[in-house]
Amino acid sequence: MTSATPFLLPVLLVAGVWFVAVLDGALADRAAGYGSGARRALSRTGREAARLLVAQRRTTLAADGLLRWAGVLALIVAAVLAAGVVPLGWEAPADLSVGVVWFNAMEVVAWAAVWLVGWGPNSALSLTGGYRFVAQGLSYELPHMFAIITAALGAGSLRMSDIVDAQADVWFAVWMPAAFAAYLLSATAMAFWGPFDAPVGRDVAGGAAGELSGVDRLLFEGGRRLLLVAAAAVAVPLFLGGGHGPWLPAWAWVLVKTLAVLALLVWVRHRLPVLRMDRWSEVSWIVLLPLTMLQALAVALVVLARGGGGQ
Amino acid sequence: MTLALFTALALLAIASGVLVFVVDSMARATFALLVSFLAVAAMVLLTDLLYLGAVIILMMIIEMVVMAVFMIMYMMNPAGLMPMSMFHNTRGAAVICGLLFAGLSAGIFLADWPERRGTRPEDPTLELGTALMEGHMLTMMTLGVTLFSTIVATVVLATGRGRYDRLGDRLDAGHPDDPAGGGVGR
Amino acid sequence: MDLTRALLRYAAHAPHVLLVPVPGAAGLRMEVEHAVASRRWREATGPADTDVLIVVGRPGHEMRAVIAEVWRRVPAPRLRIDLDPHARPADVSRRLDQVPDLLADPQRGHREAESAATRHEETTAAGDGNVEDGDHNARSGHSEHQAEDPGAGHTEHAGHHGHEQPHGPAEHGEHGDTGHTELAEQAGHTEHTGHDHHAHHHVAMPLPGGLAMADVAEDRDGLALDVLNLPLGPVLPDWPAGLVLDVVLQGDVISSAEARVLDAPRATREDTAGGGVVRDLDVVARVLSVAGWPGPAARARSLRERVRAGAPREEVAGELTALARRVRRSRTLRLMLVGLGRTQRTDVADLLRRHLSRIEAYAGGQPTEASDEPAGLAVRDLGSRLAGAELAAARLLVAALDPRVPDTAEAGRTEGVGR
Amino acid sequence: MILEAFLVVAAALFTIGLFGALTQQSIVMLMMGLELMINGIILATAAYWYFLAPAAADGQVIVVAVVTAMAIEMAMGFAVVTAIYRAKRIDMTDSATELEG
Repeated sequence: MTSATPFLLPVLLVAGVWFVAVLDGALADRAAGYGSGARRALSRTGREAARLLVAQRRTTLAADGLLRWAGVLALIVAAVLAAGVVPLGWEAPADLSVGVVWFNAMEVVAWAAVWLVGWGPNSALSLTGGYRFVAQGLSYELPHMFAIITAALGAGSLRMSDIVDAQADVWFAVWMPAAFAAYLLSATAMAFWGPFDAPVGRDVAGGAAGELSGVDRLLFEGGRRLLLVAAAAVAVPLFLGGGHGPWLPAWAWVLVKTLAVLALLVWVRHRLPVLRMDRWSEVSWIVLLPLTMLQALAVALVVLARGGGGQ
Repeated sequence: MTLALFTALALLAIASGVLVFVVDSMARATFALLVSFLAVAAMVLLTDLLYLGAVIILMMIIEMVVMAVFMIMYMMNPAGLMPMSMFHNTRGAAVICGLLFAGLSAGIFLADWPERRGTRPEDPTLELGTALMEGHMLTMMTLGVTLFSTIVATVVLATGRGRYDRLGDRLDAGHPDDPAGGGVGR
Repeated sequence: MDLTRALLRYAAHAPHVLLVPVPGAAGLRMEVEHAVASRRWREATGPADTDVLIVVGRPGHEMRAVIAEVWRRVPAPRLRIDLDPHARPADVSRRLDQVPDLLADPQRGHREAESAATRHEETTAAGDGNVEDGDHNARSGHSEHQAEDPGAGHTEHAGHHGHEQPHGPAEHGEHGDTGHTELAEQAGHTEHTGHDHHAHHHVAMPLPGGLAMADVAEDRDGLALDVLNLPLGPVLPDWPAGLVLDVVLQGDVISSAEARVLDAPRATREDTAGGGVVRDLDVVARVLSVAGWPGPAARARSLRERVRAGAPREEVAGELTALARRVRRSRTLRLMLVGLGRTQRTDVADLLRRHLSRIEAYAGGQPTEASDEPAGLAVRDLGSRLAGAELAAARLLVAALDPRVPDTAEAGRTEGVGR
Repeated sequence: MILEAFLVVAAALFTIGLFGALTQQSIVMLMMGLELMINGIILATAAYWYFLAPAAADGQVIVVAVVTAMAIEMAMGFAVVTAIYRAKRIDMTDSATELEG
């Protein structure tokens, strides 16, 4: 497994994207009141992908094609690099000593990517999508950072595998629930998924993605789901004990937990209307941020009481 | 391998640095600057400073995206539909910069650099953290206070409305008068 | 090329559909929405996302031009369907059933791809007379502009406004998805005056062609920033038929807006078969959809269709009540809607609540009086309500206020009361 | 990789940034020049740490300080631009001449 992991990663990521797309389609049909046949949902995803593959790539007038392409590519590259630090089982494709910070840095690439994609087509509505994502990112970056740093604090290390090791007995989600909840919320916001998808909302005609067609759109939509998969996969080593668990081998636990988190995120998307940032940035600053800070403080005190953390 | 990587990154950093002032689109200028930063961050990663490299990537992306928003607010011609030539005093600056670069390079190659002292620590990140929390505690605290005062100062400078605008002359309005309502019902 | 053919055929069964409703064809629009949704096709977010463009109703002169412009931006493989206002459900169904075969036809696709490419050139050149060549492929670098202008400083800066003016419409109309033709009549309105405020520093600068330049306006924080004049509509998801909002935007905040209806004189009375509750359900579905809650929105639509199709009240009452209760109980939705577009009497949350009450009253068998019907706003009053709103808030307001498009027409004015 | 190579790259970045800062009229572009200069400083500091004194953490602390300085410069710069702009509607250095003697 050791040497295979770097090659396995893209396969797993694409499988995760597929899972998200199928589940999303099925839930959308169900929420609309049409029965959700599993077969229909499976084939629908394929059809959607095929549809974008054969479609023509159109551009708009005076668009900045270079920047738009850079944005689309950056989104995908960032998602893959972000997922690279997740331990599949016990070993990550790249187990950096600063894995947690690296993951966050790669998530932030999405800001630039979405902004570029929104800017590129020279269209007011898609630029609005770009603005919305920047506002969203600025609102949710700090709670996000505090949430993931809390996990690192509990383990006394920024390395993902150390954080997993620290959860052999009890998952971090159990004794830092506020950080876990804040992580899920803010990670969803950073992947502009679920109730946080105003940057690509219907009310601005698709927002940042509004002028993309053909392969461009396929890559963008795929990259967006990749980012969600990466965020869900990182929740597992950070809060859900990584590969720890009875009966199953470690890698199986990682997969099961990741899929569970993904399923939760996709389900929530269909339960809630879009959370717009003109309303919700205040919730992030006034509720979420102090909450995560208190959580970090509590965890720090526990670590101190235990005698100085992971050293 | 490392050398090739370094050379590539160095060229990328310099080339995109030049592009910042050459391209005619503000968006491209901003993102050329970002590319330059990312190349430098990658070079910092090459010197084993993983934490600092990652932090530079994180910070610079955020900074440049914010800059892009300001750019749209304040710049003419962000899209490059019109040529952007906003230089002044070009010749003098070129002379100064040429001389400076020559001087710096001469200094770099003529200086008698000392030998490397000590060995690299196992984990530079840990070393940095320890230093900031022990020996350099004062530095860290100063930075913290400076950042806080910056936050206050920037808000004061940038906003055009104070509490009297929001809450009335006697600060007794029950509901602040804001152009956009907030989310927590205040 | 068998692979392409197979992919085409495979993909053709899940097309994204862009509906372009023409004013006065509300009944047909509902019919088509239902036909599309029951096939589980998705509605497109915009032209770039579209496979099938359906024109619902017979467009007048202004709408026709808009539709041509939208069609130009639809990528191949694509299909356009024009539905006659008198089309019956069976006709709609038949036309939609043909869609997969037509879309999957590789010969057709090839022709479309070619015509899409050439048409692009033509309309750009013809659409606004004096666009220079090369401008529409200026996206890689805009170097032509530089080449054209020797010299430096601010003079050509001015000169370029001259250039920019002619392509303003093509460029920015593009964005708003819209009405390019009315641009011809109102050219002064649509150019992107975005970047021009620097003219303030160079007041003496002669303006080429005496064009209106340099709109700077104070935003709601009192900061004088550039504005962008942009027509919103009429082809946007969940948008009233034929409505165009000429907005002045700063970032995504609307500083002022003016509403108009394309082909207003031709617009006839909307047929609202099934009485008031159909309209209520339609408005609720639209608000929910704009608020980004597609599930309940689709439920509202399918219930609307059942009521329209003549389902007895008892049959749908349970589901209507359940839907209304679910929407009412969502605290998130209330948090998102409350206080939007607030006047003394009402805001978006309140408007939605009124429609829900009427739906519940219908489900409960109580009579609904015409008088407590939430008064749809006349189009001419819409603009003033939107000033200062953020784009998303404006979209919600437009959906909730349900501007009465036909009422502005002389023909429709008297009929407003009767409904 | 040698120290001199790093330093030359850093010097080049610094000079390009200086050129930009000296020549640009727009305050936003001027700030980009400043950022580029600080960029060079970061690189040079990291190189000093790596090649000369890796045992001490001082080099790293300097990088942290420089990065913070950059953030402050950026934030203050935009705040000042906003304040000037609010008062006078200018964002070009040539027009902001209060500080001239």
